[in-house]
Order: sequence, then structure tokens, then C-alpha cells
Amino acid sequence: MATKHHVVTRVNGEEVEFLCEARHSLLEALRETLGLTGTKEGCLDGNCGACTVTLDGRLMDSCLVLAVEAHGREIQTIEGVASPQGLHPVQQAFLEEAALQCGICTPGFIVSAKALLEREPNPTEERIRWWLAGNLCRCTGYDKIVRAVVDAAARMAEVKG
Amino acid sequence: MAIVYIPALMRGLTGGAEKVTVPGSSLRQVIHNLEAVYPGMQARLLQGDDLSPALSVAVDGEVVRLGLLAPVGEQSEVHFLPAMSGG
Amino acid sequence: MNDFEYRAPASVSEAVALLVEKGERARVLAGGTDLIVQLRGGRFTLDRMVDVKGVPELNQLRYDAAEGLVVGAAVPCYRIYEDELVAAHYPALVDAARIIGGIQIQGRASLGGNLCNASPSGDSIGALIALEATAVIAGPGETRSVPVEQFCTAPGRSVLGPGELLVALRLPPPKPRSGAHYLRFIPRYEMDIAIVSAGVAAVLSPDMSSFVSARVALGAVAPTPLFVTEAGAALAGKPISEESIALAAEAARQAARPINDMRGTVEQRRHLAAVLTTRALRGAVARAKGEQVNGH
Amino acid sequence: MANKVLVRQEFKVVGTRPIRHDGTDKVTGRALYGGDFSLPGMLYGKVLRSPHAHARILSIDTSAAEALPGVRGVVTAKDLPRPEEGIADVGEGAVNLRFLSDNILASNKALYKGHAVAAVAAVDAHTAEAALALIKVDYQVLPAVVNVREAMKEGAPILHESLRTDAQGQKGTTPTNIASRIQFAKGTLEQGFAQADVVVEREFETATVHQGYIEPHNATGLWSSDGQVTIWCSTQGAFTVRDLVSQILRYPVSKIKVVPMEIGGGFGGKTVVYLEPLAALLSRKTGKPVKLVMTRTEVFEGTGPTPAASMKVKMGATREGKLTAAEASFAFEAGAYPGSAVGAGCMCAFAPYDIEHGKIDGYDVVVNKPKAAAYRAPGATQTGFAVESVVDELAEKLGLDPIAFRMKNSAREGTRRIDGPIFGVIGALDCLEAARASDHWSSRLEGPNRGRGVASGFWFNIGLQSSCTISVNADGTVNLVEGSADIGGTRASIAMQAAEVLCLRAEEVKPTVADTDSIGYTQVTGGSRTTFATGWAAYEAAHDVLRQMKERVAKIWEANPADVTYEEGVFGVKGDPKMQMAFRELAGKLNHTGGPIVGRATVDPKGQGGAFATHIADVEVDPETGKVKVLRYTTVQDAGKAVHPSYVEGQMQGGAVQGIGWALNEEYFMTPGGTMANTSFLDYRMPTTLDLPMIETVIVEVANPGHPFGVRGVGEVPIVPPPAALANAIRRAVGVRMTRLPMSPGAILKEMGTV
Repeated sequence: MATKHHVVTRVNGEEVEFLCEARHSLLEALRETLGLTGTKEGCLDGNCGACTVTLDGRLMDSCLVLAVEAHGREIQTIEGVASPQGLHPVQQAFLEEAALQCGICTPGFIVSAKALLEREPNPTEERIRWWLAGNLCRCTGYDKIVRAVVDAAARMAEVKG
Repeated sequence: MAIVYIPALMRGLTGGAEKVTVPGSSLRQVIHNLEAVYPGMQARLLQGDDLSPALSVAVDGEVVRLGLLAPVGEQSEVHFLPAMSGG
Repeated sequence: MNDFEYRAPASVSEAVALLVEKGERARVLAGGTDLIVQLRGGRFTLDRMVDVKGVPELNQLRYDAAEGLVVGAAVPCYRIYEDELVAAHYPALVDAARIIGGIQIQGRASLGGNLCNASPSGDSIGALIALEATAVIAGPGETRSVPVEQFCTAPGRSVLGPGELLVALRLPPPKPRSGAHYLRFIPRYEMDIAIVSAGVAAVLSPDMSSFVSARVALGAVAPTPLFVTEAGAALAGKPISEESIALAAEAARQAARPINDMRGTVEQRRHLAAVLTTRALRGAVARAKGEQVNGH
Repeated sequence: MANKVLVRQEFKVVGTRPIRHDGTDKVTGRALYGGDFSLPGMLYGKVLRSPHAHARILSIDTSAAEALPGVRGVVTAKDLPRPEEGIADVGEGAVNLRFLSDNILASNKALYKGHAVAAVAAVDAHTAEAALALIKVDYQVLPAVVNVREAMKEGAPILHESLRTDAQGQKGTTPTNIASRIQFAKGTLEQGFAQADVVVEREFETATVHQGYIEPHNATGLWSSDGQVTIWCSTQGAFTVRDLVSQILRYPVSKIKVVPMEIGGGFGGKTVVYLEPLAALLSRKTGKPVKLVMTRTEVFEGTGPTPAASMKVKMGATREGKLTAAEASFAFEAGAYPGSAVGAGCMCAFAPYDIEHGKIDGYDVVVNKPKAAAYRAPGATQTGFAVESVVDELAEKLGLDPIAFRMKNSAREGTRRIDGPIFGVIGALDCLEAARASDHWSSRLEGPNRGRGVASGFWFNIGLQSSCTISVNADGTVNLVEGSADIGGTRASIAMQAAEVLCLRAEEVKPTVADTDSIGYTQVTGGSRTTFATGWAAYEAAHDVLRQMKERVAKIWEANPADVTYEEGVFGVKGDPKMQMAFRELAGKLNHTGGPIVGRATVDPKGQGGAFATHIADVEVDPETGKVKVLRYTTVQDAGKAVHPSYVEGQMQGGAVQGIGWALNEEYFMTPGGTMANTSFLDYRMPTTLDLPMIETVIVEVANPGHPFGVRGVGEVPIVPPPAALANAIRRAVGVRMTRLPMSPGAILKEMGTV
């Protein structure tokens, strides 16, 4: 049997422990071990962004991170974006702008867009497109996604007052 | 009489005619009557007792899904087209 | 993918010891954006993965006007382009760091890893060569330095010997009246591999009318990133003009010895070598003159 | 950057933009896609695939794999029943059963690199993968043919010894790769060309491209001890999966239940089966549930892309700009087994135009590539690229405005197509008019190396079977159950049609996509049929609810059911304005006035109406690199009636962008030996956010008389115009006429004579 690593990490604000093999990706650990299937698998080589999460606040393709590397770190996934009070403005904007069709890329886009708006509250269209280039969507042609991010920025500005 | 448009590669059987008129109030009757006038046609259109699955039939411009049961009107146009699928 | 042993040393010596022990069967993990993909794709198997992100020397990013820049081998791209000093003094490095993958890759991929992957099209390598970077290598023997243009020896191969580890990249301080620019050509606008790339640095005369010297590096036109000394030589002492730039571009075209593959043809790559050299030189000159130039 | 809807008929719910019912689950990560599904004790499967494009399989030895600890079972083609030659009609046209079965697991020959040869179930995916390497397959490698023109030549390697050309029912006599030949002819071609003052004839090629859905194929199968089989998967059609699995495994449909999970894109590529029969077989063998998920490379190499095509088009027109004749020959790569979309491609090719004399030849040709599957308006994009390029060149030669030229020759109600039938009410001309009136067309495009192109496209749309039930809740809302996989918001567009009938808000109709045990037969989500046909089923089921509700009101009021009215959500009785009962009030009384009410409907409608689109593209070409930048893009399309305009726009934008990707950069880059060299999204270059401008939309509404709300399918036609629109724009930008897809930077440089 392969050696198992004991990983202690924080996922969406809560401490989590799991066992993994060295070859397991963070994506596998999230989906298979922790049951957090909101993070999607699209390509397994870092070219689609469907598995985007943040690791210590940085966007990552979780398929390109080893699960064992998560030890002592802080992970945020799509499951942690909404709060008991309701949807995050980015999520609400995606709904209202019809910025999703099949929805498989949507968690990745939302995690990426949220990270952008937390750093840059008022990005230009060009900046939004640059930031989201690592997330592929095959359904929408991106138009409504870009609009949703612009819309979400406005909503977040409003909340901040 | 229904007006039957003959698929281009079957026009050898109709002496080159693009369309022919035959009686019949269902597709089954139309094909049966077509065979009577232009022998060999049935073998090209049917597989066993049914319409060849490679074909679809349009009656008056609309693809019909009833196969040989499809009703054919007195002045109807009948077209045999390749079966189609969508994405 | 076969399982392997994962180790995360805290020092260079510990890392080297772990590498020496397993030889070819051990690999270094920094960002992993090439390594993990290759491993998963069955390109190779290994017994041990040595995660060097916990080694302080590999995480340093330090600029000093006298010493220049030290980039730890595991420093991810975003730290390069978010660093104000780097942006001010080494904009060509930022050109490269900004276009490696998308934002997710840039959160992890390092220039050191990009160099060790030794791909002919590695985006940071052309910029590093133009900027006269040297690779600082630790190993079982003496620590040694190798100019980046000598680092790659074949596709996927480098001068790193058994147990050796790339610790950092050292870039000399930019010379007065110098400018550098890195450009690549890709069919899309992001998330792509260079069909051809060009990294260029130029030093201008005090009156800004002629080239004192220039360094031109090309990517994806040979088995390794190519340092085109002929192009630099063609510019030395020449007036700053389209004619001079054309001479360098022609030298770049001549030096290119590309192949046909799914990304481009020989003819296209030779042509692009000249086009990109031209454009990168224009950008380098503009930067030397203090003008703003966009990355790509 | 406008999105316009040219509304002609208003409704209360239909035509509004409510939030989709499944939206919250999909923005929170809670929605369960096929890959997210798991069962206790589940095993993981992996598929061994042929490394050769064409090879005889001499033997397969699975013993070492079976002996690997953790491996629970291995299957090969020997585990599949051997079907007699037979044809199955699964609403997707003809499917030869033997071919179908062989594509699941190769029996005698591997016919493409990536062809499944064996499958393993093990305790985890890594073990299953390790086991693949232990399966010994003895191959006799054969010469491969991976190009349609080569495959048609005398002496080409033959894929199927038994294959004979079917020429509209007449079988050939010698082995061939040309599976079928079709022809359409109308009028007298010679006469038509004799009338022409200008004739343009050109040859075109398009590369193999993939649908590129982000979610890889997946399936989980459970073969229970009582013989019941359940399959959970991401599919465009649960009933189609049931039919195909039944036919491949020779197992009764009644013993197979298919549970459609959420689906992460399909575009036609998930209308067929790959892993589903394997999941069932492996589960039968191991007694455990088994899940398989493809890698991206497997998706590219082992699932159906869209055919590459080799095409020739000749068209003539008078000096005044009237098209007189059109002739075309279209040869499509079917992949390893017959059945490309060449028929549809032929029929769509000249459909936007009224042409008196025409002839179209089509060839369906097998090559050593994965069996082609449907991709959005299957066949129409290839032929549309060729025809719309020639139309553009004719306009150019005649010195006519490209939209005016198209309008002068536009198909309209009563136009007889070259394939024979006459068009009913269509919006071809309306789209051209709207394009001409658009902000985009009237804007000026200035600057060097810039050009504007226009192109039209047509797709038939399809009808087919759908079922729907609606049950009334005591609080006055309803639950709607249907069987159409929701890939892009169809729960909403279907529920809205029921809401319209019932005078409810969209939110008061709660839609569920059910499994094959729980709803009547429903065809695939494809062919732009779902909002049209399943929406129609919902409309009928809602009327069934209303009929029963009226009967109940009549019973309560002791009135004649025929006198009961329903307006604005309130039941009444003719001639007695005092008698009123709201829908919600009645809903609360159902259980003690005669029991619950469930409406039901099944439909198999014709009259789906065709869909036309016209696109306008502005590009700038970098003359030094050949790179095309799309500066501005507008799609104009006849939606009949846009039920949920946001999702209609989404279809238009997404389809256009897939077409842009197809046009500019996407291709299967094949080695001569038949290996796809670019099996990752890194080198299979689908458009990213940065490659595109906003995609402007103009929805035209020419009501389809064949649908209660005038709906036409919208999903497919938007992929048709982009390649030609961009080629025409590139022509105006830098003077070259691109006749091959993709129009990649290297190809443009070459055409410009730069390299």
C-alpha cells in the first residue's frame, strides 16, 4: 500500500483533516475525499480553469496542486462563496445576467471573478478578460460572463457604500 | 394524386423524371403504387416492411414521423430526404 | 500515475541530499505546472518528489541597485509582476511573467521551473538571456553559476547534473540607457505556447542615437532557446534606425533553425523570428528612452 | 454593444427574463454533474485505447491486469453480444448495430487511435490505470488513411471489407470507403449556368474539430443482482442512452434505467454512448457500481468530433445580381464508421437562397479517425463556409453590396429548395433586413488591414418526441416533470410556456428533469428541438391541467364544464360574473373535491420551422503575422419567438464563438500516421475571453406558425455563418480569399505569399 500523508488544512474557513497519497491532486482530495464536488474537472492540465480554487488567497488550478501541499494552508472553493445570508454578489450577478449555460465552468469563473473583484473593485473589460483567460467556457462566448463581472463590481461597490 | 419527387440518383427508374404523380392516401400506398409503375423503386425506399432508416419523408414540406402510416393528401408533395440528426 | 515519495526540505543542503540519494528517480517540485502534467501524462515516472517551496533561498526576490536582481528559483510569476522594483527595472521580465499561462498558473509557476523544464519555447528564458541572467546551481559539489543561454542543452534537458538544484537566477543591474522587451507570437491572445518568441535588450549611446550593444534571444526556433549573438553584433555601433533593426532581424532569421510541428512551420517561424526581433527591438529602444511599452 | 429583440408578439411570461430554476445550484457548486456522482463501494473504470490508427487485433491477454491487486474486472469485445447486422433508428438516423457495438469496444480491428479495446474496473482510478499497462494486445498494424480525398482514391487502405457504397438505395459491388452517395437536383444546371454572366467556382476544405464541451464524458453503472441496470451519466438524451445500451447489450429497455445528471456541455457530442455500456458491463462483471470518467485526451481521441470536409462549389449569377445556378460536391469524413452529417450539410448549403437550377452531390466517407458525432447544426457549417464564400465573391465580382445581393436572392415563403421541399414562413429575408439596419452595419470601419464580412446560415431544426407531466400543488404552484437534459436553460424556457398557459409566474412552475423510469419517452436535447418540442409538451400538459381544473370548478359550482372560463388566473362561469375562483384557491381544494390533478402530454410535432441567421464580423489582420483580431461581431437570428431572450442571446453568442474558434484556430492536427498531436486545450485552441469582443445580438421574431407561441429552435444555426463571415472579412482586410479552415495565422501568411 502506498504511504498516506496526513494533511491538516482549512477549507472554506473550517479545519479539515484527510489522508492522501503523494500522487493525489488537491482536486482529487476535494472531490473524492472531502466530497466537495463543486470544483470541477475539465482537463487535468491547467488549461480550462474549471478546478480553480484559492490557496492562501491565490488562484490555482487545483489539478496542478498536490493534495499534500495543502497541509497548513487555507483553501477556498466554490462551496465557500455563498454565506448563510445568501449568495455572493458575483453569484447573484451570474444568475441575473444569465452568465451560465451548462454551468460546468461556472464555479471556476465565480472563484476567479471574486478574487479579481476583491483585489480590483472596478476593473475594465480588458482587465476582466485578461484575468479570466485561464477559465474556458464553451457555451456562452463570454459576453454575459464579462457583463456579470462588471455588474458584480457595481453590486459590491453598492454594498460597500 | 400525390406528387412524388424522386431522389436524384433514383431517377434512372423514372426515365429521368424529377417528379411523378401517383395515387395513394398513405405513404405505404404511394410507394406501393410507385412500384407498380416504376419497378425497383420499393427496394430503394424500403428496408423490410419499413421505410429505410437512412431516409426521412417530407409531406408538403414537413418531415413526418409516421413512416409508412403518414397520410398523404390529394395534392400533397412527397419528398424522400436523408435522415437527419441535430446537435 | 504511480505513487511516489513526497519530501519538503527546509534547506538547500537538505534538498540536495534528497536529490542525490535518488538521482534520476527524483524530481524537483516548484510550481509543478509542467512537472505534474508530464507525470500525469506518463512522460516519466519517479520515486521521489522534492518540494522546494519551503527553502528560503528559492523564495527570495531581492533587488539591489549595485547587485541587481536575485530571483529564487521557486518564486512564482505573480511575485515578479506585482513587484514594483522588478517592474521598474526589469520590465522585460514582467513581459514574460505576465504571459505564462493564465492567472491560476501564474500563482504557482516559477521562472526557475520554466528554465529547468528547458522547453525550446519557455517564455521566461528568452527574457532571461536578453537580461544576462545567470543560473545559480547548488549540488553535491561546489555551487556554480551558468549563464542562462548555456543552461538548456536539448528539449527538456539542461546542464543540471545528478543531485543539482537550481537555487536562483541573478540578473545584473540594468545598464544606463538600456531597455529590454520580450514578445512572443501565439495564435490566441493568452493561454498558448509561443510559435516564436524574442527577448531583446539594447544599450544606447549617450546621445541616444546609436546602439552600443544588444542581446537578442529567440524561442521555439531551435532545440533550445537561442542566443543570437550575430543579431546583437549587427547592431553594435549602428544608428538607431529601421535599417539597423532590419539587419538584426535578418540575422535572427538566419540564425533560426526551426522545425515543422503542430504549432508552426519552418518558413513561418523563420519569418516570425525576424518580425518579433524587429518589434522587440523597437520596444527595447523605446524603453531605453523612457517610454512606456505594453507587454504584448 | 447592443442586444436587441425585435418583438412582434407579446405574452405575459414568454419573452421575459426570469432567473433560471436551476441557477442557484449551478452558481453554488451544488448541482451534481455525472462526474460528481458516487455510490458506496464504487469501483473506478479506465479504458485501454488503441495506439494505432488502423490495426488488426490478433489477440488480447488480460491475465496480468486481472492479477493486479485491486483490479476487480476486465472486459473486451468478447463480453459484448455479437449483433447481427441490423439497423437501429434512435431518432438520430440510421445506426448500424455492428458498427455501434464495435465503436464501444473494437473486436477485429482498431480503426482509429483512441479506439477502445478493453476496460478495467479497480478499487481506485490509479490502480485501474496501472492495470491498463498490463493488458497485452497483439496488433498487426495496417496502413491508415486519415483524409477524405485520400480515402476516396482507388487503392486506399480499406477500413471495412464489407462496406459497399449506398447510392440512394442502390448498393455498390466492390469494397470502398465511400459509405454513401447522395444527390439532389432541381431544374437544368446547364441552362442555369448559361444564363449566368458571372460564375465562381472554388474548392474548400475544413479540418476536423471538436465540440469542446468542458465536462469530459462520464458514466456510472450499477448492474443489480435482480438484473436491473441503472446508469447515471451526463447525456443529451437519457432515453437515447437507454435505447443504445439496450441494443448494444441486447438487454430489454424495461430493465435499464438511465438517470440524467447535470450535463456540462454537449453540442451534439453527447447524443451517443461511449462509456455507458462499459459501466454496465463492468458492473455486471464485478457486482459493484463502476464509474468511468474520460481524460481530455480520451475525449479528443475517443469521442466523435465533427467531420472534416472537402468541398467544391460553383455558382452563377446575372449582371443584375440574380443567382441562376448552383452546383456543389461535398465529401465528409465520417470517421471510422459511416454516418457523417453530409446529408444535412447538402440540404442546408443553398437553403438561404432561391435558385432555380441546382445540383448537390454528397459523399459519406470512412477514414481512420474517431467516428464523427453531431456538432451544432451538423454539416451546415462546413457547407455554409463554402457557399457563403462563393456568394460573397459573386457579390464582389458584380460590385454589389453583400447584404443587398443576398436579399435579392433570399429564400422566402414558397421558395423551392434544391433538395425539393418548399419553405413555409421563414425569416431569411428578415434577418438580412435586420442586419442591414443594425448599428454595426451602418458604422464605419476604418484603418488599414481591416475588413467587414457578412454571411448567412440555415438550420432545419427538428421536432421529435417529448413528454411532460404537470401536477398541481395545494399552494397554487405546479411541479413540471420533463425528460430533456437542460444544457443551457431549458428548464426555464419549458416551464415558462406552461406558466403562460396557466397564468402563473415562471417561478411558480417548478421543473424537474426526470429519469427514464419517471417520464414518457423524450428525445435528445439537440437539433434545436427542446424549447420547441418539450416546450410544446409543457404547453399541452398545462392545457390538460386547465381542462381538469375547469371540470373541477364545474363540479364544485354544479355548472357545465363547457361554460367555465379561465382568465388572468381566475376561473369563472359564462354569464355569472359573481362566480370567481383563483387558481390558487382551487388548487387548495383539490384533495377534498375529487383528488389531485395531474396534466400530461406527449408530442411528436412537425412544423418546427427553419432557423436563419446573418452575422457581421469586423476583423483586423496583422499582415506581418497573419493573426486575425475580431474587432466587432454581430449575430442576427430569427428565433420565431424568444421564450427567454437572455438564453436565446446566449445560444447566439455561444454558437457564434464556437464558429469563430472553428474558423480561426481549432483543428485536429493529425500526423500522417493518424495520431492527433494536439490533444490538450493548450494546443487545441478554443477561444478564451481575450480572443473576443462582446458579441452583439439582434433577435428577429418571425413567428413559426407551427408552434403555439411561434417558437423556432435557436441553438444550432448561430455556428453556421462565422467561418464565412470571417473569411469574407479577411478578404476585405488583406485581399486574400481563404478557402481552408482553420484560417490560422500561418495559413493566412501563406495565402498572402509572405511565407
